[in-house]
Amino acid sequence: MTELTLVQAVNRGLAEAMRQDADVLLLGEDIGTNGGVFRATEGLQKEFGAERVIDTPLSECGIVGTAIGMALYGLKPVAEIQFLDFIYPAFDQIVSELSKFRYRSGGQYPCHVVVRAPYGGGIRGGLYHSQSTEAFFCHTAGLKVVIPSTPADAKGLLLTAIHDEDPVMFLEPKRIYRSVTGEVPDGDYRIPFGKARIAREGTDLTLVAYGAMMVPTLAAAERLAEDGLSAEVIDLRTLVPLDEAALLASVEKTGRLVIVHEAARTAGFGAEIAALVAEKALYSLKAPILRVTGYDTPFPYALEHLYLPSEERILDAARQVGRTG
Amino acid sequence: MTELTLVQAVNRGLAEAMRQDADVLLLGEDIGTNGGVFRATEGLQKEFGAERVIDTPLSECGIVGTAIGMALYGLKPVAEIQFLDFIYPAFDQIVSELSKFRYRSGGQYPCHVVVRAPYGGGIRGGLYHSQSTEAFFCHTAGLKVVIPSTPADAKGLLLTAIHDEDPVMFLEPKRIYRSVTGEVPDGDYRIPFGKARIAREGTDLTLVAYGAMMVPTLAAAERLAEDGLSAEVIDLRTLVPLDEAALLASVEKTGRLVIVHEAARTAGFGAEIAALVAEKALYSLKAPILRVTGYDTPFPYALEHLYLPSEERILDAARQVGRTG
Amino acid sequence: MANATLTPDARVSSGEFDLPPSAWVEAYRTMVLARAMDERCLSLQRQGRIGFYVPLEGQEAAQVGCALALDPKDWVFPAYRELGVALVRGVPIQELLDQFIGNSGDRLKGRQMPNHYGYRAQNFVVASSPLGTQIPQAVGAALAARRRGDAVVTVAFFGDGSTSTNDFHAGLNFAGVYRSPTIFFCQNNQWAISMPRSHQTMSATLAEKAEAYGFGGVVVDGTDLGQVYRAVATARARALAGDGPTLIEAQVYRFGPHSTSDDPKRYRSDAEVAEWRRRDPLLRTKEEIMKTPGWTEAQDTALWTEARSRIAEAWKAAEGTPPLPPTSFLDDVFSERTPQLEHQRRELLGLLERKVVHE
Amino acid sequence: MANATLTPDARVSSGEFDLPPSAWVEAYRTMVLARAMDERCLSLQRQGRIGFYVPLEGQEAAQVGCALALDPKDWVFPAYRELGVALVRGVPIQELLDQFIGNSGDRLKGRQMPNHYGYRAQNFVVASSPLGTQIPQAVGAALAARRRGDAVVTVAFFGDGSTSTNDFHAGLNFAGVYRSPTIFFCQNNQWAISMPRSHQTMSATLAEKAEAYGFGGVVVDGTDLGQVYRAVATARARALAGDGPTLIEAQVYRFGPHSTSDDPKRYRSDAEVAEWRRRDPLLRTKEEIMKTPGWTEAQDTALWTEARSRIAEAWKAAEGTPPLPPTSFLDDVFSERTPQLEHQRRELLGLLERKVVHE
Ligand SMILES: Cc1ncc(C[n+]2csc(CCOP(=O)(O)OP(=O)(O)O)c2C)c(N)n1
Ligand SMILES: Cc1ncc(C[n+]2csc(CCOP(=O)(O)OP(=O)(O)O)c2C)c(N)n1
Ligand SMILES: [Mg+2]
Ligand SMILES: [Mg+2]
Repeated sequence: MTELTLVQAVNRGLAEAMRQDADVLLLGEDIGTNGGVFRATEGLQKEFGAERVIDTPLSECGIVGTAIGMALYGLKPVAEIQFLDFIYPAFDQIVSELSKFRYRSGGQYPCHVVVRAPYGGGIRGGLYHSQSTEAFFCHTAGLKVVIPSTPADAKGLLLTAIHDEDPVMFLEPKRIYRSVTGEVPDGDYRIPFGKARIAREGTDLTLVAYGAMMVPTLAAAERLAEDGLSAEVIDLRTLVPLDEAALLASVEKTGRLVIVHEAARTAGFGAEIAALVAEKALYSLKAPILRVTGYDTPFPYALEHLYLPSEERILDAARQVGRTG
Repeated sequence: MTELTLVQAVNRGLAEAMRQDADVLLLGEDIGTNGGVFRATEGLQKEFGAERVIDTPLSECGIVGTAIGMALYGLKPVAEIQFLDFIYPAFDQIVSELSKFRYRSGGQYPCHVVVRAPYGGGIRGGLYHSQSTEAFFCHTAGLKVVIPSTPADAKGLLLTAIHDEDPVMFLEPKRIYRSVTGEVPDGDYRIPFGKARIAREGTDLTLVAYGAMMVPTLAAAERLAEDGLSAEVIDLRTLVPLDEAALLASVEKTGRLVIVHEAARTAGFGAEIAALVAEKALYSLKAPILRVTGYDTPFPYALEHLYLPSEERILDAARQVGRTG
Repeated sequence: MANATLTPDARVSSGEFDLPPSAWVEAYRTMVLARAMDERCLSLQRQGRIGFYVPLEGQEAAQVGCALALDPKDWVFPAYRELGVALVRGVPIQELLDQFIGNSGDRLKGRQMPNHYGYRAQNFVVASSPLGTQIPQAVGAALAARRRGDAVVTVAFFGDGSTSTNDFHAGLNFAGVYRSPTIFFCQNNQWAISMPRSHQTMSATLAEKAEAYGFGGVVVDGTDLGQVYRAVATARARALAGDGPTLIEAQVYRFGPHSTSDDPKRYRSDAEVAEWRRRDPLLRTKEEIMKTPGWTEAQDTALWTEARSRIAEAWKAAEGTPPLPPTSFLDDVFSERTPQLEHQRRELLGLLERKVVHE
Repeated sequence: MANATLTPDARVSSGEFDLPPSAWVEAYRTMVLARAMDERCLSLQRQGRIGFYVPLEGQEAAQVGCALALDPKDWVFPAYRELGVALVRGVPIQELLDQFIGNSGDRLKGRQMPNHYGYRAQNFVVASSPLGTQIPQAVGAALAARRRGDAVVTVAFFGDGSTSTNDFHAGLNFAGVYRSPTIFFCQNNQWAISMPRSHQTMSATLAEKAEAYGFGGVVVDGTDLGQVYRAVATARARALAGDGPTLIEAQVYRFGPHSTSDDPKRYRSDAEVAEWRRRDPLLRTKEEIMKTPGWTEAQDTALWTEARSRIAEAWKAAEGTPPLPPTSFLDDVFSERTPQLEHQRRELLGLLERKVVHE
C-alpha cells in the first residue's frame, strides 16, 4: 500500500501493466518526453522506451486509428487523448470502428484498445477543457465506459481495462487528479467491471454519482446525516456495464433517488438511470427522481462554479426528495 | 396542396427556401448532378446552378466546416450528410464548433447551418446505413434536433429550420422517404419548433415516438383501440426543443407511458423522456414506463426485423402497461 | 482522364519484381472468376435474391496484380470493392455468397451488407462502410507487426474519393513519421459515386500526395497486371527493407455502377465508359496470355464455364443454408454478454416465445 | 531547424508588395505592445490574477507582418496565440484584459479561457481550443464573400502541429477545389507543445503540403517583418485576382512556454532557445528602424513605457469591472431561450435566492 494521488495511481497502473506484458504500449500527444500534460505518463518513456511510449503527431484520428490496427494485430494499446474535449477528431474511429469490429466481423476481430482521457470541469478550463460527455460512449454499443473516483479504483480499474478483451473508454476525473489521495495496493490487482461501490450505506435515500462528483456527493451525504437523513451513496465506477442490481436494490430500500453528474442534463447518463428505475423499481419510489447536473449549455468559464453540481446543490435536492412523498 | 412522398416534400422545401432567399445554398456529396443518393436534391442544381447546389469532395469535415464559415459570413447553408452513419468525420465541427459558436462568442457569432441527414433502419442497410443516433445531438447543448414523420411536417419543419437562427440537425427517416405520402401545402409555411403533434388522442395510455417509428406506433394504437384501450400518440417532431408540456399533460391524463425509438436503448433519447416524467409527473404514473427500442448492439443486417421496434412489439408493451397498476 | 500521363517509377520497371510468366494464367483465371461473380451477383440483386452488390468490373487487374505481390502473412485492409483481392487470398466463394445472404454459413453472422466482409484466416480484415477508416488501422497493424519482428506488410485499399477523408491524412502522416511497412493502394477508378476525380482534389495525381508525408508515390496503369504487380512487389520489398511506406495510385475505371443502388447514366457519358472499356483489364490480360504458345480460345471459354459453374454451385448451397438463429444478433457486442445484454436476450426470447416477433 | 533553408518565392521578392517604410514604426509599436502584454500577463497568471495565458513571444513579426497586409474587411480566423493580429486589427487591450478575467466587460461574457477570444467588429472570428477547426471555416467564409461579390480574403492562422489535423486536410482540399480566396498562414514555431516539428510530419517543409491540394506554398522567415508582409500581400492580391489560395509557412520560434501550464525545460534545450533568440523579431525590426534617420534609443524606451502604462491602466480598469451576472451563462445557447433553458434559469434563480449557490 502506498498513499498516492489519483493521477499517480493511473501512472502506477500503466507501469504495472507494461511490466507484466510487453504487448502493452501507450500512444498519445506529449506523453513521452513530456510525461503527459497532466504527468500521467511521467517516467514511463524512460522506463519502457520510445517504442512503447509513443509520442504522436497531432491527430486523435491517427492515434485511435493506429491503436486499432495495433490491437487487431494483437498488441494492447492504451491511447491517451489529451482532454476528452479533443476526442471528436477520433469519434469516427471510436464509434464506427473500435466499438463495432468484433460485432461486424462475427467475432473474428476482437479489438481491444483502452482509450484514456481526462474529463470534467472545475479546473477553470472553459468550454474545451471541461466537458463530460460520457453519455456519447454509453450510447454506443460495444464500448465499455469506466470512470474511477479514487486512486485505488483508478489503478485497479485501469488494470482490469488493460487486461479486458473489449474496447474501454477510461475517463479520468482530472479535477481530482491531485486533490484526492488514498492508499493504493502495490503490484497487480483488478477491480471487476460492472460492480458499483457502495461508498456509504444508508436507508433514507439513494445518491448515485461517479468520478469527480463523488466528492461533493459524499460531502452532501455527511451533511444529510447531520440532518438525520441517512443517504446511501453509490459510486457507479463503470457506466457500461452498469451495476443495475446495486442500483435497484438501493432504490428499493430507500424509495428515493438523486442522480448527480456534471454533464449537461438533457440526454445525459442520469436520464438512463432514472429511466431504468422508472421501469424496474417504479413502485418503490416515494418521491420524484431528481437529477443534479450541469445545465444545458456549453461549459462556461467564468461562472463554472454555478454550472457544476456542488455539495450545496446536491444537499438541496436530497432534502427536497427526503421531505417528499 | 399536392400529394407527395416524404422525400419529395423535403425536395420542395429546399426549392421553396432557395427561391425565397438567394442566401440559401446546399452542399454535400452527390447532391448536384446526381440529385442526391435518395434524390432529395433532384433537379435543384438545374434550377439554382452549381454555385448554390454544390457537389463536394468526399469529406464530411469539409462539408460542415465550410458550411459553418459560410454561415458566419451570413449565408444560409444546408449541408447534406449522405447517411447519418457518415456524420462522424464532421462530429468535431458539429459538437465543438457549430453548437458552440454563438455561445462562446457571447452572442457575436450566430452560426446557422442546417445539417440534413437520412437516418434509421429498415432498409437492409446493416451497421452503417441504418443508425439512429439522435441522442448524441440532443445531448449537445446548442443544437436543435428535428425529426419529421410526415411529408407535410417534413416541408414545414424544414422551412422553419432554414429560417431559424440556430444550428439545426434535420434528421430524415429514410425508411419512409417513399412509403409515406400525404397532402403537402404548396408554397411557404412553417411548422414551429417545440410543438409536438398529437397524432391521435386517447385517454388510457400515452405512446411517444418520432420519425419512422410513427408508422408502427400508430398502427399499434389502432390495434389497441380494437382491444378497447385508448392510446394517445405523440409525435415529438422536435427533440430539442422538446414539447415537455404536451408530454406531461398527456401522461398526467393517461398515467401510462410507452416510449418508442429505433436507437439503442441505453442512453437513448427515450431515457430523457422517462427521466422527465419520473421527475415531473411521477405521481400520475400508474405503471412502469416502458421503452420499446433497438437493442444495445450495433445495427445488424440479416436480422434487422428483430432489432427494430415493430407494431407487434409496441402493442405488446402497451398491453403490458395497459394491464398494470 | 483516359489520356492521363502515367509516370512509371524507375524502380518499377526493373525486372527483379516481375510477375512470373507461370502466374499469368492463374491470375487471369481469378480475374474471370471475379468478373463472373459480378455478372451473377448483379443479376441476383435484380431478382431480389441478394439485397445489394458492389461490382468491381474494370478493376480486376489492379486488385489481382496487387494481391499476387503479397505474402499470405501480409495483412489486407480492404474497402468494399476488393473481391479480386479476396479471391487471390483464397477466400472461398462459398463464404462470400453466404455473406451476401447473411445466412447461418456467414462467418460474419449476418451483421453486414453484402461486400462488407472479412476473413481472419486469410488476413483479410473486415471491411466497413465509412470511407478511409482502414487507412490508419493498416498503419497500426504494420507497426505492430514490426514490433513483433514479423516480416509482414499491411496494405490499405481505398478509392480516389477516399483520399479526401480525414483518415487518409492521419494514416499517411503517421506512416511517414514512423516509416511503417505499409502500402497504400489507391484504386483511382475516376469516380466517387458521381464525383469525378478531377473535382475531388486539385493535385495533378493522387500519388504525389505522398510527398506531403515525406515518402514516395507512384502512378501505375491499373489495367496492366504486370505493371501493378511490379509496383506492389517493389513497394513491399522496400517496406520490409525498412524504407518505409509507398502510395500507389492504380489508374483504372469503374465500368459498372457504383453499387446496385446507383445509376451512372445520371452523371457520366456512355462514350467515356466505352473509351475505357477498350482498356478492359481482362482483354489486356487475355491478349498477353494468348501470346503463350499453346493457349487457345477454347481454354478461355473453359475458364468462363468453370467460373460460372463454381458460382452456380456455391449459390445453390448458399440458398439452401438455413438462416441465422434469431438471437444471434445479440452476440459479439462484447467478449461476454453484459447483464444488460443478457437481459435483452431474455426479453427477445420471450417475444419469440409469445410470437410477438418472428424469426 | 534554426538552419532551415528558407525558400523565398520569386513573387515574394518583387517590390510591388513591400511594407511601406512609413509603416515600420507603427508595426514595431504593436510588436512592443504585444511583448509587453506577454510580460504582464505571464506575471498576472503567476500571481493568480488571471487563470491562464498563452504567450506569443517570438512570433510578433509574423503576426504583425501578416495582419498589416490585410484589409479591415478581410476575415481573420485565429487560433489562441494571435495577439499580434488582434492588436493590428484594432482590438482594444481593454477588451482583451476583460476577456482574460471574464468580467462583465468581456464581450464574450466569460465563456472562454483567456486568449480564446473574438471580436466581430474587427472581423476577428472567435477562437476555439480544438486545433485546426478554423481552417475549413475560413474557406467557407471566403466562398461566401466571393458569392456576395465582396473583395475580401480570409486568413486561417494555425501552427505547425495543426497541419496534422483532419481539418487541415479538409480545408486545404476544399480551398483547392473551389479556388477559394483564402490564405493559410501557418506559424511554424518549431513545437507543438513537446512535439518538435521534425517529428510532426516528414515533409521537408510544411509549405509544400499545399501541392497535394493543387496550389502553391511558400516558406518565409517569420522573424522578418518585411518578408512576411510581402508574402501575405502577394497571396492576398492573388486570391482577389481569382488565382486561388496560398499556404504560407512562417518559420518562427516560440521563445516561451506553450502556455502557462507548460514547462518547456522538460523537452527542449536552453541552447536551442538561445540560438533562436538571436533572431528575436523585435531586435531585428528595431535594427531596421534604427536605420531610419533621427530614430533614437530614447524613442524605443518611450515605446516600451507607453506600452506598459497603457496595459497597467487597462488592467486597473479590468480589475475594477464587476463580475458577470450569475445567470448570464445560460444565455446565447440559442437565439431565444428554449422552455428547457427558461426552466433551468428559473431553477438557478431559485438556488441563488435560497442561497444554495452564490454568485
Ligand atoms: C465517410 C463516408 N462518407 C460517405 C460515404 C458514402 N459513399 C460510399 S462510397 C462513396 C464514394 C467512394 O468513392 P471512392 O473512394 O473513389 O471509392 P470507389 O467507390 O470509387 O471504389 C461514398 C461517397 C461513406 N461510405 N463514408
Ligand atoms: C484537437 C486537439 N488536440 C489536442 C489539443 C491540445 N493542444 C493544445 S495546443 C497543442 C499544440 C499545438 O501546436 P501547434 O499547432 O504547432 O500550435 P502552437 O501552440 O505551437 O502555436 C495541443 C496538442 C487541442 N487543443 N486540440
Ligand atoms: Mg473511386
Ligand atoms: Mg507550433
